[in-house]
Amino acid sequence: MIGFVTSYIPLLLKGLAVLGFIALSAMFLIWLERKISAKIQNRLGPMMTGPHGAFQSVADTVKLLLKENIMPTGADTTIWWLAPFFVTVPAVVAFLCMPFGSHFIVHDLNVGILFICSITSISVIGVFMAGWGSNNKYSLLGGMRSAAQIVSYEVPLLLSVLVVIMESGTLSMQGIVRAQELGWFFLKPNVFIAFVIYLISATAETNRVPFDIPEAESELVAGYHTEYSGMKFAMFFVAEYTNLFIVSAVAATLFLGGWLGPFRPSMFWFLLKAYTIIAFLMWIRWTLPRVRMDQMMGFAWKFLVPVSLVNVLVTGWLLVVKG
Amino acid sequence: METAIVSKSIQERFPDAIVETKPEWICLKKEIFTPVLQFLKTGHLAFINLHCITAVDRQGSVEVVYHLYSFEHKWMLTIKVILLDSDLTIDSLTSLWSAANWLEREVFDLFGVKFTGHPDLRRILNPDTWSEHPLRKDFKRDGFIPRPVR
Amino acid sequence: MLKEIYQILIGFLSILKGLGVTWKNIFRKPVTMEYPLDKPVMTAKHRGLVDLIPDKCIACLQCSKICPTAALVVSGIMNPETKKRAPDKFVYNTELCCFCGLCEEICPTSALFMNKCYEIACYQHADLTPIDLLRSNKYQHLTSPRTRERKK
Amino acid sequence: MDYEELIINMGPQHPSTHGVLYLELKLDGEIVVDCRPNIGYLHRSIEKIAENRTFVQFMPFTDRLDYLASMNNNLGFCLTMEKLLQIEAPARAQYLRVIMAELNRVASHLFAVSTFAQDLGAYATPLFYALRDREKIVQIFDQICGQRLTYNYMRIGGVSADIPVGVDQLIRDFIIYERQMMAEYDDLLTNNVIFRARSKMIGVLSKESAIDHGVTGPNLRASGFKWDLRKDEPYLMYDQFDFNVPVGKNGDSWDRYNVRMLEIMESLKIIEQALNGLPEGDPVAKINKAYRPTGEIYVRTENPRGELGFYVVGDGNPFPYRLKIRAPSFSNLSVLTSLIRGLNISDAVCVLGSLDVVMGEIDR
Repeated sequence: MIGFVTSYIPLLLKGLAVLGFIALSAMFLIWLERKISAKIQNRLGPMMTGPHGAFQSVADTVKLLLKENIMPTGADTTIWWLAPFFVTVPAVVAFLCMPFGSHFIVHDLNVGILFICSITSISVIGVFMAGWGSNNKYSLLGGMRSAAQIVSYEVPLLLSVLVVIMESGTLSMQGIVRAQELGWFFLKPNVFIAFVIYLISATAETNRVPFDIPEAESELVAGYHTEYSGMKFAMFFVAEYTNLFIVSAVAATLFLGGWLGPFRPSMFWFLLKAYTIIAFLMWIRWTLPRVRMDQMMGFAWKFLVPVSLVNVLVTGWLLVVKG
Repeated sequence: METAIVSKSIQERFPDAIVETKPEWICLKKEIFTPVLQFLKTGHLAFINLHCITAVDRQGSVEVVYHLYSFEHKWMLTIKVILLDSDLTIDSLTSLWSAANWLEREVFDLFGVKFTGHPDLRRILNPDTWSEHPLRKDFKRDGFIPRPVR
Repeated sequence: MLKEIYQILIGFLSILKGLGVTWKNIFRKPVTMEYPLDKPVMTAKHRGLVDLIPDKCIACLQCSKICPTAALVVSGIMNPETKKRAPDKFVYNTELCCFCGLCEEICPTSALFMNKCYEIACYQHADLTPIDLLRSNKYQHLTSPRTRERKK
Repeated sequence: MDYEELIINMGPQHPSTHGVLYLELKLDGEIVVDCRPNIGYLHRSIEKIAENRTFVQFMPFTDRLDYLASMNNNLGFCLTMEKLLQIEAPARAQYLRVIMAELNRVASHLFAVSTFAQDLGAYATPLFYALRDREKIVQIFDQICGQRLTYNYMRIGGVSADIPVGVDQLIRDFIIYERQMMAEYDDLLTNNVIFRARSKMIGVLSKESAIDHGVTGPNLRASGFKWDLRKDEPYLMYDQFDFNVPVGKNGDSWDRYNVRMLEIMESLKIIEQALNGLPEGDPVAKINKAYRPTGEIYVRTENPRGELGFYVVGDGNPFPYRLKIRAPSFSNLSVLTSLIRGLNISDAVCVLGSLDVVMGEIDR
């Protein structure tokens, strides 16, 4: 009995540490996004709350906590109430096998990358529940659009991940990172193409410009989370930024050699790479216009999927020839 | 390009259509009004652009004013039709120019002139349930800011 | 098939150029200012609230006649000793005023001018309407001084 | 399988209806089956107010028509009254009017172009860049006439104030600065592949249908019809400046956007020439309350959104007997229904943004 309990204590502590990290990183990302967009648009961004608006995110969360939870009349109560959990829980659980450092990992599953990709695709059910449950035309349209989008961009995402798995030979995240000790994967041309495809489909997965059709302000006002307020809206918000972190962390691990770096504190390198990719995605968000629904689908099926299939073929052929 | 030339060419085609010709505008009879405008649009004068339709309430009759423009001759023609207060109806021009659709709805909304043959004649600016026509001279509201004191 | 590939390459190039523009803007100085701490100073000709120099006014009622929205209510009496007309009532209604500047232009003795105050919001409706320009504390609802130099 | 169409109320408060416009969209899935625009939410009956104001008092109301281009509205009303009263403004005043009108055209087009980009999803960045440039123009206007949006600058027979000393240098610096910025907008928007994909061949307006609906201004020129009042019926010394009129090829949303971008460059040219040729003299016109015109007049000017017409009927009183304002956006909007039938909802927003309508002058 003691053995059973003691083996869980470290896992519990690591879990709490990860939860703390998620909350902190979500708040930091919200602040970072506002600062980057301010910089790009020659603005100051939040300045009032603390030096350079440092506590802006804290103020936001407190505001959202105090906001009243309004339930739209005629809403499908259980579905509407459950939707935020279906979106947030997968985002948190995906941190189970995220390689923060050589020893900083909650539990190194040997099917690490497969676990992360499958867990993060559960959130589409939550988005669809939110769309349907809110009994509002705009949310319904938003929900349907995002379901189609996430499903159709799952395929190129997985194909580009497949290329990395073929190169590294293992599914476990630590294994992939250790396989890149000779040279980071994205230096190889065919894996670089997979990296570009991964980034494009990652922006689509996290509903960010140029694929933010579900919450297109100019058409559907606010898409699927129109009817949410207070803490429920905060959960959607945190889930969105946590998804963004997961996607860039996986990109950093798969293509930029995770926590590999010249000097010791391996966690520093992992966070540095993850946050540079996040900054790049934010930079894209404040530059490009939005793609239309059918163009987005066409781009996924007619361009991304064939190119990634060919890429998998070429990688396979290269591996066989080089042996 | 003068009003006289236009009124002469109308005179040849429709002898009794013109009521009065002034250097600025031509006043037409209400009865044979659409054929004349049909001729103005499709004829050699080529008034293909209906620039504006408006109305002036002359306290007893309403003058419906049409401004037509011809790109070829680069000239603006003003056509007037006098409608007595008793029957404020005139043929609609939506068959000739689709610009007339909204312009006529506005004149109906503000003056109460009914355009026969208009596909969708209802108020455009004011709520449909309102019965009065604001731009008539007899439309008075006490809360309205009176004329500035002399 | 080649044309497709060419189109997509051009597309990526144009996206990179767009990113280049935003990259250039990252290093430009911000143009916004932190309003409550750092108030802008209005230009010399700015048309703010209507203001009055009471002794210069000869109550000729020109301003109240020209005002398009009848925002100025003025009445004057002939002062027997000084043989000059003086205003005994000069009420300014900020709610109706459209800041067109016609009164300032038409005032023969330039007693009436538009000051540089742009913070005219207030909490009660009564503060806005009957502002008596003859008294000294004309705009009682204005907390901040009417013009303030830039902080930095 | 019978299906019941989804009716979506877009407006009157909606992020992309450019003001209080209420579109009743009948949707089949995402495709717009029918659209009924309802206007009138901003109807202040300016024409009834005009019958109670003298001509000088009516000038501030013209600012409130197309509130993004108040100088051009002032100009339209001034020219109408001067023609009715046979008054000739001094040369310097006419040059000043050209400079102000063209500066306001640049500011208005900057606004139109960036809100169009915002409707296509380029969230806020092009809008903030355009507002940053427009702020420079607005500050120039603030120095000249004292207000930032409703200028009430022009008077019948001249202008209300001469240009202060340092301001023409400010305008010249702005022109140089704006030309660099326009090159950046081209990289950011015009040549962007997603921007083109979203607006090419969307809401194609043919030349005949445009003329038939009374569409004027950049929307008409984008449909391939070379017609600009400043060029074809020159008023106010526009014939002394050389500038060309940009024309679009196939009348789609991208062409309407591109025509406005090219027009900004042309207006900058006009401002430069007008500034160089600014004659001496006193442009200021005193307020004259004794105008009692008789007769009627209809004068049109080229506004950033189309041809603004003033029809004034005077009967010897200091107040107009009837004053009709022919708003360009009114006819431009009437084309919307025929353009967006069959498009999906995000293209309907794109077409509405490309028509660039302002509710102030539609509802009057």
